[in-house]
Amino acid sequence: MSDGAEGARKFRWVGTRPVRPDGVDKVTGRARYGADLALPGMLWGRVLRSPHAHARILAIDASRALAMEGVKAVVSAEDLPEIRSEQAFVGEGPTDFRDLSHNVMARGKVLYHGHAVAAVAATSAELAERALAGIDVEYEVLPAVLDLDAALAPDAPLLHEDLVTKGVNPPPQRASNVAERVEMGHGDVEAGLARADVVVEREFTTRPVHQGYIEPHAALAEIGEDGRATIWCSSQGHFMVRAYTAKLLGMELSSIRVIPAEIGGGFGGKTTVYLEPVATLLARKSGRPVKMVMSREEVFRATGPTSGTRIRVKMGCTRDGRLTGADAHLEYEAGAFPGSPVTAGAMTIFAPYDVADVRIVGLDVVLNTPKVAAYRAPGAPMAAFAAESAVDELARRIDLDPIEFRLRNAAREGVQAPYGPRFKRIGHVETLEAARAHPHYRAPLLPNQGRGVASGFWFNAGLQSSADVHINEDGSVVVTSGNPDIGGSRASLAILAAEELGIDYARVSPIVADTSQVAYSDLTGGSRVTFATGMAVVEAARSVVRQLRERAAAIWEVDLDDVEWRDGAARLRAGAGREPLGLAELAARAARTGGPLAGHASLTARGVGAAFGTHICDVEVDPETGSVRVVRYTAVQDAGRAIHPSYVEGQMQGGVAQGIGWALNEEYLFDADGVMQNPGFLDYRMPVASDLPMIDAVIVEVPNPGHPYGVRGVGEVPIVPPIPAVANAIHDATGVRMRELPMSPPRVLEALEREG
Amino acid sequence: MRATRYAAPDSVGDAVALLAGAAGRGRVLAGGSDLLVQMRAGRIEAELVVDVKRIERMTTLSHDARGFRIGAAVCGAALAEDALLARAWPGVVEAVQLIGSSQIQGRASLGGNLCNASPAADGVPALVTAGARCVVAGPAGEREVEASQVATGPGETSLSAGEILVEVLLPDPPPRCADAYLRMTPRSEMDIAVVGAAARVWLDERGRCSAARVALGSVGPTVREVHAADAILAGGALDDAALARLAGAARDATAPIDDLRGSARYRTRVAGVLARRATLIAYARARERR
Amino acid sequence: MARVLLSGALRRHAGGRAELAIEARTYRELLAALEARFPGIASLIEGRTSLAIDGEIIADPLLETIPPRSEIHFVPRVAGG
Amino acid sequence: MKHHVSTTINGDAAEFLCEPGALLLDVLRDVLGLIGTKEGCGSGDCGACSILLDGRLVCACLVLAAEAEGARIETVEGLARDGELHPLQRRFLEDAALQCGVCTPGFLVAAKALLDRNPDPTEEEARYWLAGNLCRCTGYDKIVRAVLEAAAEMRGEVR
Repeated sequence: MSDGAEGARKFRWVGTRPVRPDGVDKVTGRARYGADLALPGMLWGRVLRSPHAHARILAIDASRALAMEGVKAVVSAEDLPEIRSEQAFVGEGPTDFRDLSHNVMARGKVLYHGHAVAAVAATSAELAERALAGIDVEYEVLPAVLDLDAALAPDAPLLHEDLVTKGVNPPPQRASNVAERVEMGHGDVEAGLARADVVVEREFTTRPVHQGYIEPHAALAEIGEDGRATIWCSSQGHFMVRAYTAKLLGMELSSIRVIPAEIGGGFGGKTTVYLEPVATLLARKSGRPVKMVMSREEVFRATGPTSGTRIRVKMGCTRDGRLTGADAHLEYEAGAFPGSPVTAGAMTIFAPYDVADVRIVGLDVVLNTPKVAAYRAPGAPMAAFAAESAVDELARRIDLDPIEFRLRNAAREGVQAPYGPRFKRIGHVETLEAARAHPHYRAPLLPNQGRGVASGFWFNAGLQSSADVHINEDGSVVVTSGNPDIGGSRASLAILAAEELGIDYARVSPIVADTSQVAYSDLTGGSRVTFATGMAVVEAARSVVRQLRERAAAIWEVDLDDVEWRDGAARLRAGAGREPLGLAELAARAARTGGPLAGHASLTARGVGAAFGTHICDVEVDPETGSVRVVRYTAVQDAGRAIHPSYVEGQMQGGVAQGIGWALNEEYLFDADGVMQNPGFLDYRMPVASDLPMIDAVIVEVPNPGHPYGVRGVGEVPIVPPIPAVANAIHDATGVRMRELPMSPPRVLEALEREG
Repeated sequence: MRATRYAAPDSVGDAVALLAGAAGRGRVLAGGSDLLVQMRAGRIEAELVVDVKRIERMTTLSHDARGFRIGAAVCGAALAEDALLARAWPGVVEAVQLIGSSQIQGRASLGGNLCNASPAADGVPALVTAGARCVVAGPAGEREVEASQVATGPGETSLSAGEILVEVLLPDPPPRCADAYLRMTPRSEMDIAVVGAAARVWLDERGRCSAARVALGSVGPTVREVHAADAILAGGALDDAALARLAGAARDATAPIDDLRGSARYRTRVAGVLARRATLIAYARARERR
Repeated sequence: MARVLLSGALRRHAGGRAELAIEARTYRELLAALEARFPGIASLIEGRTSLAIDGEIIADPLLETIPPRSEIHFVPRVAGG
Repeated sequence: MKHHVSTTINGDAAEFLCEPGALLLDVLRDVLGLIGTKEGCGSGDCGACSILLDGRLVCACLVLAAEAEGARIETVEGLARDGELHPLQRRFLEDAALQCGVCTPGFLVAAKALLDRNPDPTEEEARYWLAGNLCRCTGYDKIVRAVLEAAAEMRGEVR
């Protein structure tokens, strides 16, 4: 039994590093990902994508394609029901189903280069590809809106004639490209800034970047003559896929079964649908299973990057380093449809700090680029780039150590967050102190080297999870959940079950079940699986323990209260007189003592624990070419309680690598017509193994009182600090403040010449 | 990806005949790391693919009194494993090793690098400073051509339709002479050169620079040699002043474009930096060969 | 009595008031009371914000009870990655 | 006109018919059912389709299937022998050197090719050799450690 969060109880499995149960399949090539599935009689689907960034669709004629060899079906928006604008909260966040439908298949207008216009199913991938040329689409090309200034201009071409800015009171009369205005904060920011001895006011810009998962989107759909569909796909949540596909196709949830393949990375980019509704539509129209796999180029052009941004911050502090006021104005590019993460950016930008007078205003701006999707702590890394750079500049202006400055302002329990509520127990102070105490922070630097520090915050999510714990007749255990396992969550869930039941981890088999085999579960994302699904597993396991105690009490003919479950066996509290009854013995007698032993839990997870990280980054800058090399990196993060430390470290190291790529070399390059110039892994430069040093992941544990084991989400915090940590390190090495991403060699050299 | 015919002849003669039969719609496949990428992307259509990797002469690296004879289809990994070549031409070998990842090194060839004629080709600047020559075979027989004369512009070569680049010839370097190659790429691997610089330095008995060649990649439609390098460096001490003049000459030799990998202004500036650095490395290597 | 703190659009909808004292034992009573005083405000809250009671953020507060003297905030709902 | 290709895959004889333009990656996966080799980009830039062709580490997406005639192909499915995982496979599991796992087959084949050539690589040598294999989940730290530890084990220096 767990003693809650604070006690120093010795765990048998929690905190150890066992091998993940699904590992052997993944290292032998047997694990099946989205593109690894096939069915007899299967057709291949390909998507026709818009050659224009902004155009009206006048006509779609597929007759030529339908006459081509091997072609069995062609679909377009006409095959999808018209959906009125409806804001919905399925799982993760706000989703407008009309926009989702129009993004999956353009209706009336194409809104970005690569936007899906039609799709064809044929007997081979080559024939399907060739048949795309047989679909004739008549466009009326419109002027494209490709950057924030163009989108915000008073006379800007409108993407959506009916888009009136939300969050403005009274609502504006005219439509515009601003989908929403958010505002939050407390106190009087003008007064706060007036009290400051030192004020820094800066503007930062960042570019769209992609999640960069190595597995392209893939789906296989089959629909029977009874109208019942089965979809195999790799996604971050198959219940989300079922809900979105049912909504877009006007089908009953009960007539769609989604079976999760292994997922080759998502980072938020697979928390929506692109192919699944189209494959199902093609399967229905052709009467045959249809497989669709995106090319890497399609993944870049047509699946969500995260927002390019422009952020202005103004922060002031007293001479002794106390923040008095913080003001921010955020403009986030949403791409073709409303829905940038500007709200989360606004909520997180000053969250690490205790600022009495704070105001954040944010704009969600549509433009003719791909619709953004969630990318790990969506909206937060760009905001941290601005705020943590400004904090670094303030600290230097008053000659105060950057960690000391942050400690004097660190948010802690009881401090009011910029987005309103007071923080419960959080660990920002502890991560700062651990970073300051780390040998890295005092290590000597070589010429042209510099050291940067930054902190990061994320709320983490709870949402709904379900889990079952079944006891097999031999006492081995099956743990069933509805969350795809991307980062080793099967191992964490098995650890929690083994800990609760007091049995060997190796006797627990964690299974990711499909939508027909487990109760509803929100998707894998928002750093929630070990927290929320872990909570469901613990609750389900505890219900099994109760049943085991009841069975033992019945066998011993004693009161339930006299029986305790400890170290994998029912034991009589009174001690003598009864041999303990282990799990295997009770399981063997299950039939005779009441039937199979099985526990279930379905819950909306409460008590979410927010988390913080503080990173230290050393860079070496080549003053003659501007190239920046990360030579040392330490990431400190509060995990509350690390269930499987290797996979907590893995989340931290992976988040750091993505943050460094975003900081140094990753960006969407568009030409004047809104066509992406670098839709491939050669010119979209993600970090390779030789670009990075070892990443020292230091886990701090400030247990979250809201979770039986003190768990806090760990997946998203680590991507927030790296961009400012790298930028602050470049400043420390060169004296130059970089305020534009990516900090590529040409940009750094230009800045060195300008200011160095 | 459409290629209606694939053939793998085992002699240069058969390969030439096959190409002639395809009347300009045939392509030579050596490593394929450029060709197949462009065919998949639809930038190149090939009705016939002639795989030359079963032709002994094109997949052999040999050395004799006249120097090195490198089969045009020998892959970069094999070149790097040849100790004799690596000692004689460190610059050429390090340039080849920079062409793509380990996986690409298992396929990409010098012949492919030359004939793909990318302005950013990593192999070519070092071949130019090495004075490498190529053996080209065609319907009219075989001829030799300077490595610098193979590419004539982005994606264009001086080879006529039906000709195949069979071998690359490298002489044995004289004593007290060494080469080096550097490139500027945002990533440490898996990248296309934003600027490439090869340098070769000869020293006299007293260790003073007696001759030099410097060639730049990615700063013009084809490799740009810095002809003033010899005059600037030969006979003098390789001091900062001379190296500064060399950097200036290198900048003057560039005619770069702005593209998604770098701006013209950035390429010009970095060309000077890399020319100087490559020269210093070549000089240091040459001094080790006293 | 609950202390309800408003900011941004909600504060403006409530005529600029940053803090209100509302008598409510449940979330639904709270919402009704707010709607009565500031018509239209419920549409900005329901389904679009999470309820924060003394720092704990509750995404679906329909059946939530409001302890006396608790501090209430309405927090925008955001998606994770 | 289809080509009849006879080749050797993971020590076993294998035959298949393929179009002249067919890629070895697609034949391995869709014809021969060896789905362990993955496609991440189709342009030789991610390494997820790494295989050994006559001992050389290559990207299967940049090899024509017809080129496999008479060749010796090794894929991830051939690493484990007689029910025993290869030390690299075991180390990747024990060191949590994978998360989503889609890049893992490519990394294992590339690491095997490295250790075949260089049984005692430095961290830097391993990182530069493995630079052709992209991973987005791990940040490479645990992958490089697992390769170096497997190398030590294979040299008999540990365990």
